[in-house]
Amino acid sequence: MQRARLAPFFMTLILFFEQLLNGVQLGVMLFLMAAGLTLVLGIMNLVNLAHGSLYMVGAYLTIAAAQWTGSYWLGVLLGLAGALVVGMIVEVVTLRALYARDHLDQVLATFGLILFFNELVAMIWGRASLYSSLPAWLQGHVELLPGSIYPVYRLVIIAVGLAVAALLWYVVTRTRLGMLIRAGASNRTMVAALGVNIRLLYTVVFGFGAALAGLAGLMAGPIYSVQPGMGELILIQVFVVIVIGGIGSIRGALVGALIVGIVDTLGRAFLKPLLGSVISPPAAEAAGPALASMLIYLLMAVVLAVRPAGLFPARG
Amino acid sequence: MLEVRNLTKRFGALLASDGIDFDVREGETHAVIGPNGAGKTTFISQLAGNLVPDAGRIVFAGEDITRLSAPRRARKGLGRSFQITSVYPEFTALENVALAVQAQSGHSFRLWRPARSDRSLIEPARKVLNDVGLSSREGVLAANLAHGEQRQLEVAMALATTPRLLLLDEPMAGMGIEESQRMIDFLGSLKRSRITMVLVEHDMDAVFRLADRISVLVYGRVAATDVPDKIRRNDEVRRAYLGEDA
Amino acid sequence: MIKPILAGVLAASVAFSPMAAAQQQAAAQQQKLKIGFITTMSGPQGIIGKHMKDSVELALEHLGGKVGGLPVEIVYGDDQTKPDVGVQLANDMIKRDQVDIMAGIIWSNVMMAVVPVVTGAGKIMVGTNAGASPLAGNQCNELYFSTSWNNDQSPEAMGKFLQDSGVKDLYVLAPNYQAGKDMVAGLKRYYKGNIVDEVYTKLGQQDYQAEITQLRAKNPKAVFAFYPGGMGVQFVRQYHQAGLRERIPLYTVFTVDETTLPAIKEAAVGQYEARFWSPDMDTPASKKYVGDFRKKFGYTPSFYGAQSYEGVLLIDSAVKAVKGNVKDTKAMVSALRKADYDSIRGRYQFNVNHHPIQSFYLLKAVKGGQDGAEMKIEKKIFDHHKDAYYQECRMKW
Amino acid sequence: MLSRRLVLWSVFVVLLLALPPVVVALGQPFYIDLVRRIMIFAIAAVSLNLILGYGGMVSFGHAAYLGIGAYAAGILAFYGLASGWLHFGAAIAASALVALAIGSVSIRTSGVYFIMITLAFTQMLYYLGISLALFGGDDGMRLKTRSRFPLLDLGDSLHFYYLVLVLLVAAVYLTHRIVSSRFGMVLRAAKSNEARSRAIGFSPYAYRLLAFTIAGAMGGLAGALLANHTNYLTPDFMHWTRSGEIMFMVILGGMGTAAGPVAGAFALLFVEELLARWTEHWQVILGPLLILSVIFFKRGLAGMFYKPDA
Repeated sequence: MQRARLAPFFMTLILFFEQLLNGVQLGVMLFLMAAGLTLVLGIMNLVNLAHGSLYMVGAYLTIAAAQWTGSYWLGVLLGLAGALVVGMIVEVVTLRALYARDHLDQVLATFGLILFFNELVAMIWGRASLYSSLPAWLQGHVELLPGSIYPVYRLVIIAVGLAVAALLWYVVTRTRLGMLIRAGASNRTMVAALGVNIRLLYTVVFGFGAALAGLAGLMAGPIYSVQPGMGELILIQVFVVIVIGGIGSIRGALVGALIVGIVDTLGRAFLKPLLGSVISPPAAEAAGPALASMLIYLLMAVVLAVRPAGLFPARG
Repeated sequence: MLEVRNLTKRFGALLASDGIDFDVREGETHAVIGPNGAGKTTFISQLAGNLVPDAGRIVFAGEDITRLSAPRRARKGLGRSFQITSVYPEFTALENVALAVQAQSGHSFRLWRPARSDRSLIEPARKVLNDVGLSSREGVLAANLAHGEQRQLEVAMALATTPRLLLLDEPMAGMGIEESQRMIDFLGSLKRSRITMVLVEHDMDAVFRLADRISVLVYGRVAATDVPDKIRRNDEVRRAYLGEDA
Repeated sequence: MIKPILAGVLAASVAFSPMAAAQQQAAAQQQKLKIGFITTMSGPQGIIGKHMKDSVELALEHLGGKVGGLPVEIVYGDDQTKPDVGVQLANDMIKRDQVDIMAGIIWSNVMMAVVPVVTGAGKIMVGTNAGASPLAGNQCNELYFSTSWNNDQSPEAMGKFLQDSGVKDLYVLAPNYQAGKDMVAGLKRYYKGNIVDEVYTKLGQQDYQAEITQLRAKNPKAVFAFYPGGMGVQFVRQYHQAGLRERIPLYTVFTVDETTLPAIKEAAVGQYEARFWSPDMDTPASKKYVGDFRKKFGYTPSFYGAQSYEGVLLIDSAVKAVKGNVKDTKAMVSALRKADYDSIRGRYQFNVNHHPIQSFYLLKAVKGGQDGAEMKIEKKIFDHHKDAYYQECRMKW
Repeated sequence: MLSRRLVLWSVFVVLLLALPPVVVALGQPFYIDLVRRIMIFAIAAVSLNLILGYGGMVSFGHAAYLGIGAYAAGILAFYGLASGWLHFGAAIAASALVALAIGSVSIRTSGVYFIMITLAFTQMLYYLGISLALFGGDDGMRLKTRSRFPLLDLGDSLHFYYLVLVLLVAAVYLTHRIVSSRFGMVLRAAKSNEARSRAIGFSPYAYRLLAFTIAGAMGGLAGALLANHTNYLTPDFMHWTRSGEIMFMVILGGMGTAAGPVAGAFALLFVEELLARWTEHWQVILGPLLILSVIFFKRGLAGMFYKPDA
């Protein structure tokens, strides 16, 4: 008796738990992108729309390298290194000239980079989605809780994401580079006064951010579609994340990413039934999906209306 | 004219303003001096409305303005110049001053008539420029004025708002000797025309020449307020400030 | 102070005009046929445009470089998936390039915007993919032909199949936009069983894990989905990774095809699709097309390509019938209506609304082919199927 | 100086006036449509320039007003109302209202936050457009009837061309009047030195909000024109890349100059047109071109001819 009555409740609970996990997984992906972007924005004061292109480059290079070497792991390694190198080249060749400019020029120039990279990738690999393979053991799924089956690969993404977050925390709070990064985010002239080679610091930070974007890209490859323009699909969400979190703050990026990931996922999963219990089901049918797709933007507008500099402003 | 009571502002552990009491009388020139880090800039920012105090009251011409924004205070007659030169670099000197005149006139939602040929703005602006001795430079972009001229322009803008009280934050900062001298002469002429001024300044020569009264700020507190002669002789001030400077 | 540049640009644009005009005159003397072909070539959807363009080229090769016996020039245009760009292109092609006939177009919205421009100029439009229902119904036009289908015919076929095979609980997913809703409407026209839930996701969404989790919790007997392009690649792979492939069969339309199979590969095995054609179709014309296409381009063509190949053949048949007198629009229209060519789907007839009356099949993805999976025809669902809108079309012929 | 400017503008307008008969005589009437489309985008760019170039507000969501203007006209036409006065009036009023709402929240923020929040609002409107099933959702819809004016037939290529030309000139002139008025002085002053403005008694918020609203209204007008031009409207009008394009026209041409946005619209759309005719990989060329133009033409195209006093 008791059991039978509790069963639906447990089912709902498990479902909620699983959706939460989905939200965290999406959040972790967003975090990998947001970490680099927020550092570049916070330290170099550079609005880099082309961050999504580095994500795309990571995904493509990994596939190409894996095909070339025949090994998934070598592919991953080369893909990461490739994203790092491409990022540094981009920084040295074009972005360096833009630090002193206002955001407007940066937006324009980095949009130019997006066009360039998307088309270049299309010229090299074609416009079709590419297949990115996985080692067999990553392809399966496990039963987390009774009745709750979860793809192994997504668990791995969560693990990698959290590990990177921990590593970043260590680097930012415990190392000299991290000290410079924190100082740079809050007071640029001070760092310069310390006699640090700012140019080099910028290039390193940018390359670092590019590698993180590349990591996100190569992990996204097997679940999302690897195609020209894939970066822009995620880029806007990433901007939402860093703006909610507060520009220049790694902690803000993590919290923002998790919030956005979870809100977006739960909104997609539960908003329609929830609305259905308030307004008429046909109206919920129409409004639910529309509202779910606007949810993160709504969230951002509300956060900024209340806290115009995000949740964890890095400066003053 | 201006009455400040128990003004307190804290930045984390640092008590930048520690219960400041401060008065300015109608028509007087009241200087604020103090060693570096004494909290002069914090104090003047709170007077101008760019910082909100944690506690205390600011009463201006009988009205509590503690919670008013900077623009509201400006419209009530609190003019200011900045420590670091702050003009509109892309505008001509005349336009800079005309904007200040316009701010005071209160008719700024006119979208059609060109402001440049608006005589009700241009004529008062010319007059103020003439007063500060910048007439010959009226058509020059502010960015292209010499440093001293920019400081003069800044004072002109503050004056053009026809303030009842003028907050001058280190008007002599970064000036050469000759420029400073001219500025002191000019402020002296303002003083003679009985304009009420609060003068924050490092240049002791200027302070003692211009001020009717002087307040000494040390560690966020007013250590003393008195006429220049008495301040000169005040032991506490000497210890805390002048001794250090000498 | 910017005027000098503008003046320069204008002067330049005027300057190269007479040259173009001269070329056109020469063209008229040569009796050359000009076809304007609009598709999407840039951006992620450019893959479809590539399939279409390659197929047009193959058709020209099969026709010996001539269409209806006339030397031919194809003017390609990239609509960037934007209707307003499509309109601009159509205007350019008609007014500047002075094309005789227009063809192509992938997207319903681009087609809806372009058709009035083309027919308004008295030219014929041969659509080779977009299947907007108003153009099959009350907005049908004498000058508009389609070598494809109406959007909701494939889901109709899938709905019929699901109904006939007695599926009771169906879970439905589609992107939240017009085509998504059209697809579901088509499905429901023939599927009368229980629909557990109808989920509309954000257009262009990448991650479907949340939806897949919800879906599994409801435990339906089957899933119907419509996810074109990159969305399909993501959805099908994530469905597979979630371990649902073996538990709940996935039935889709316009989701798994030869443009997306190279990216989905084995994850597609076991997938069901409904379509009017598949590369393994057993007709002589189809075999020739698929065989030569693979030989020439090294990959397997999709239905997008097949329809475009047919578009050229259809035009060829009509130009032949009017003996090259393309300007005689009335004769051209009557000739086109006969659909007098060897179709890859076997001979068919046009319905009164200028849309083909044709069969629809159930396709299944099986192991094999260069992509690790390929589509095979399982069975015929509809024979001589007409779209649901032709009765609203008041055309008489 | 002023008169020379006037002469140049006159030459420009005369050239545009003369364009249709010339291209018709040359058998190239298609240029009428191309230039008309460019002029419509130029109106949008001029409106953005008011807040971006003169007001310093980097709005990354200006396409929202194109969309709202288009939908205002489209929805009225959908319900059988064909009056052009109504279409254009509604387009202007609706976009002004939306701009007022968006602006009232956004202008509280600044810098990157402002860029992103304007983008976010436009994304919301974009998804709203997609979910409007009645009006075609993502597919958009055909404009049922073109906006009807007495004596003016927008179906006629020439009539429409000259209407757009008149409106473009009006938009440029209106912007010119606004930025040199008392209001405009305050707006530009707030961009130049906000602290100074506050100290002499201006709260920039209200001025910025009004400018934002006016720009939105002008953008809405461009939207209604665009809907008439393509005879079709889709949520795609509000896509963020569209906002980007309008922004680039302004920056490319030269911010805060009267001619800049017009020059930028002509340059960008002409270059796009030429490159797209030449190769399908035109973006691989346009991208670096944009970067180079940013790095080397600091003041935009207008800056090449216009020497600042400095």
